[in-house]
Amino acid sequence: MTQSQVPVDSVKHAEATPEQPQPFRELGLKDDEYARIREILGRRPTDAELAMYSVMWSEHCSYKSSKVHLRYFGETTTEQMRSTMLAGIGENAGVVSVGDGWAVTFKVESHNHPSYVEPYQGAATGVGGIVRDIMAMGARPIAVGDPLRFGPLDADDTGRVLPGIVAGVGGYGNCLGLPNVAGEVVFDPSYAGNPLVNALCVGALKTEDLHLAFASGTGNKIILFGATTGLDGIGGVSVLASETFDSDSGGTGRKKLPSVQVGDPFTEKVLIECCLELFAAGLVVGIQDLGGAGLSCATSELASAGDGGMHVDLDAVPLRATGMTAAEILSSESQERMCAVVTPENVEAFLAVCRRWDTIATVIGEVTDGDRLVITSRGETVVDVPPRTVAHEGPVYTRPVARDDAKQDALNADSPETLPRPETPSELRAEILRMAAAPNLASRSWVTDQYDRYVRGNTVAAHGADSGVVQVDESTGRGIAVATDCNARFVALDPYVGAQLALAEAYRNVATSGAVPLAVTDCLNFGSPEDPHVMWQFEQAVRGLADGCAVLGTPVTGGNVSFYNQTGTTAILPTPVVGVLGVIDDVTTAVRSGFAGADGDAVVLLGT
Amino acid sequence: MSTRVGVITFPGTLDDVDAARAVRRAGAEAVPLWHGDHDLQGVDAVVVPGGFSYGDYLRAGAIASLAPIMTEVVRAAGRGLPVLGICNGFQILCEAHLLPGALVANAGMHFLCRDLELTVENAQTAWTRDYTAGDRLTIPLKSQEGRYVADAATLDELEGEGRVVFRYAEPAPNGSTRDIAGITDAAGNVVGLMPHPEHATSELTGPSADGLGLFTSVLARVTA
Amino acid sequence: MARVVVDVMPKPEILDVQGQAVTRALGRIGVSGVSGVRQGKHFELDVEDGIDDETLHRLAGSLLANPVIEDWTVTRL
Amino acid sequence: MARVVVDVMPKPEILDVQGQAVTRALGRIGVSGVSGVRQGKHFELDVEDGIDDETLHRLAGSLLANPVIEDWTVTRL
Ligand SMILES: Nc1ncnc2c1ncn2[C@@H]1O[C@H](COP(=O)(O)OP(=O)(O)O)[C@@H](O)[C@H]1O
Repeated sequence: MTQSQVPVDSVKHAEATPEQPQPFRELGLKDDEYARIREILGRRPTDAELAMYSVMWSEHCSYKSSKVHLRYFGETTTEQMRSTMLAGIGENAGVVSVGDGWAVTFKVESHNHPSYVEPYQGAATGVGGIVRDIMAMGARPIAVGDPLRFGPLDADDTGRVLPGIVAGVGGYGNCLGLPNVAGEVVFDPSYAGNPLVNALCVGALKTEDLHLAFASGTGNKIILFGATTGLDGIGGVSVLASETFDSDSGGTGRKKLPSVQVGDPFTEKVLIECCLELFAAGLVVGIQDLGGAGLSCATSELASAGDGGMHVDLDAVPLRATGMTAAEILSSESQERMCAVVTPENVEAFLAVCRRWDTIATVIGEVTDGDRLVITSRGETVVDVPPRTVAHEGPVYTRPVARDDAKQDALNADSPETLPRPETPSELRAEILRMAAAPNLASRSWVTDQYDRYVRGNTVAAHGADSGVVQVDESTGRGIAVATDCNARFVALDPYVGAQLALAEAYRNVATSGAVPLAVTDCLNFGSPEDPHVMWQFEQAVRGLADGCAVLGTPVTGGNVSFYNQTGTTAILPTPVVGVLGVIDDVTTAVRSGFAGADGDAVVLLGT
Repeated sequence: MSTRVGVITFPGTLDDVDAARAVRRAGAEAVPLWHGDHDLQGVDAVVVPGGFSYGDYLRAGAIASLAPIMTEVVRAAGRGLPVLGICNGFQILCEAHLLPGALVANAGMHFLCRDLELTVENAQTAWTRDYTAGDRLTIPLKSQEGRYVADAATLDELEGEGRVVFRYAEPAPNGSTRDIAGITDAAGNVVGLMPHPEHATSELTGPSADGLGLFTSVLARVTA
Repeated sequence: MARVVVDVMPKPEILDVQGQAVTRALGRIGVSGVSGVRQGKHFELDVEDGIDDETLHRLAGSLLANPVIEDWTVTRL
Repeated sequence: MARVVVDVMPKPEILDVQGQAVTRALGRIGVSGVSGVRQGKHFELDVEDGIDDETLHRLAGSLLANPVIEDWTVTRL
């Protein structure tokens, strides 16, 4: 493959060719969205700009269908709930203060669709992505967890998807050296063909080390570090590749680039240590991980959170494929990359730390006067945009919300009262045996034995306990507890109450370990937002969760929305996975699950 | 002056913090050693800890065995320096030919993290003197490539010379030949094992404190 | 009975984590003259004579390789 | 510049759990006529013309394969 002569679609070229047709629909943009981009720019977007807007305005990145509902979390968060929160919704991950100068950050995120396409890599890169979110707050990741949902054991895809996903979660997390301390394995027919892979990460930091993602200070340098940038995870943006472009396989063009990414946990492990050394040395002004939407996301978010503009030169980006277009470089979702803002006098020291860790680091741009994000490639300006319009001012939809009364009422009318009850001892015996063998009740050790729960030597409780308990400070014994839960069948019956039950269960699981629950994260897995009944489930679940949090006094500090979880037109059960994090002053006092006492101890049932 | 035990960090090493903590709990000073250095800093013993050095790409331990620090470890081991390889460290010692045989994919092909019982078979090595032959230790095993293999002649030699140091008390869950969990070199100063004694040095964060004995054993040996 | 070889390689546009690690290791141990290494899987199959190429390709693409991220070749020895 | 292939296979006396797993999976997906599968590694190297066979064999036997458990072949394409 030679450096091809693809003409650069520069801003100048775009101005000169206003009528050139662009494949915006293939990129997922609606007609009015495309029109709005033209209006913002006062011209047609370049290919590179179109690539940026289309990924950043996607449902996944812009939260365009959920935004109007998620605002409710903010509206219901009281001053008192905010008092321990150092960073909340909108940051890479929420941060809460846990005492003694320590803070903890945690978040759960979905990687559902990629895990169906390529179970091992999909799940692995799901873990990798959430870990980088935690690193971007300035924290050391200290534990991971993995709420998982599969179709029935005998469903067509489960035999392929389940072992691959579990191996991927383990393969990546184990290699990173992060103990896996919590999670779920749930089977239900609605997840056949659409497994849910939610990945959770917890990080710890000293409160003064909190880093937020912003690019400020004219002249400060933008440094891209970690892995090289390749053609993986480009997916949809391939439609922008030129037809004249020869691929390795000969003459067909790069029409179909894979949308999956391949993870390299070793590079990420080194990146973690490298980042922590950079933070400790005070070499970082702002930092952002590269996840979905790659450099498009990182540059536009850093720039719009800062007080100036930004210039980035794509020719400086280290590539692992030849002839990549500007649009491809900007959209690549190659894993294990971070972007930092560094003052000019610290650049050499920054690069020296990266060299020590064999981590590639390159100055790719700088913070500028003014308010534009300008990106150049081969000497030409290919992007010149107001960064906020890319990162934060995407479209917002108020989708129709409607309870499907017939469906919902029928569901609720089908009550367990009508189910046959075991009447004789032998029927009861058969029933108990059936339950013991049911996948949803059986031991999870086939899964959890594939996860390292010991690494770093701080795990006080993991699998088999109600919540994972991890020591944060060895000298004081201060630690955290974390649990995730969601019974989606309850949510289907009543999304408002069901979400509250998920919250209450996770909250109880944390409390019973002896910890004080402090904060909530969520991963809202639902069907298509274009289905009014699904939007009704979503709205109800958000309201239920937020109202529940207000009563308990624990804020939602962050989370993730995953829509379009459906097989054909059938949506999954609404699955708002809720994670609760608590603090425990002294982990030696943590309460273990199970009967640990002496013979003759009384067993007490609490509650109603 | 307290005993100084070096703990090597390669890129991708994970259990160095735990190994260092175990060394301190045993009453010694933990000295961090860096893969790229040619310097053992005059330590009295070395631990090659667990993890996924260089991602374990190619073969577990293969790339790490070529690191500059390993040249020094091999040289010092030949002069009698106590060296302990745990999990990935064991794999590295085999790849560096300090110990015979090799570690290959678990029989079940999955990563396996489980608490299990080990039997101490040889309490004469630099790292097992504080145990008595026949002791049973509860220690976590966590590895993907933990099945010990060697040709029959090597196995017979190991058995004949009492160089099998630890055996799985139950049938090896990773399919390890003759249930071998750990071995030593002919001189008894280099020991490698797949399970993780450094994760069993406190009841709070491990299944037992049975693993501490390896780290205390070496102190006795060094100060003797 | 025939011997069939299936070689499976990561697609060129997919990150070859293993090959990269080996390439870097070469530099570290001072091997010069080898500029790039790519690593894949090598399968040897014992196959009855009646099995046709199409079956072999189907087998390779469904069990031995993941077409999303890997390419493969089938060779009869 | 030459392309060199190194194939590395587990020695026959070493239990090849991966190959066995593939063999079992064949039965599950209903493929018959394939009686045994063995799995190894396939390396493709870009090598400068000056590099001789002996160097390549040394490289293969010291880095790409572990002679304790593996056999290997070197082929120039
Ligand atoms: N995918 C998973 N990853 C990690 N831990 C898990 C996973 N699934 C279940 N667990 C752990 O196994 C234990 C039992 O899980 P579960 O059956 O969901 O019980 P419960 O939700 O009642 O606590 C819990 O400690 C949970 O954290």
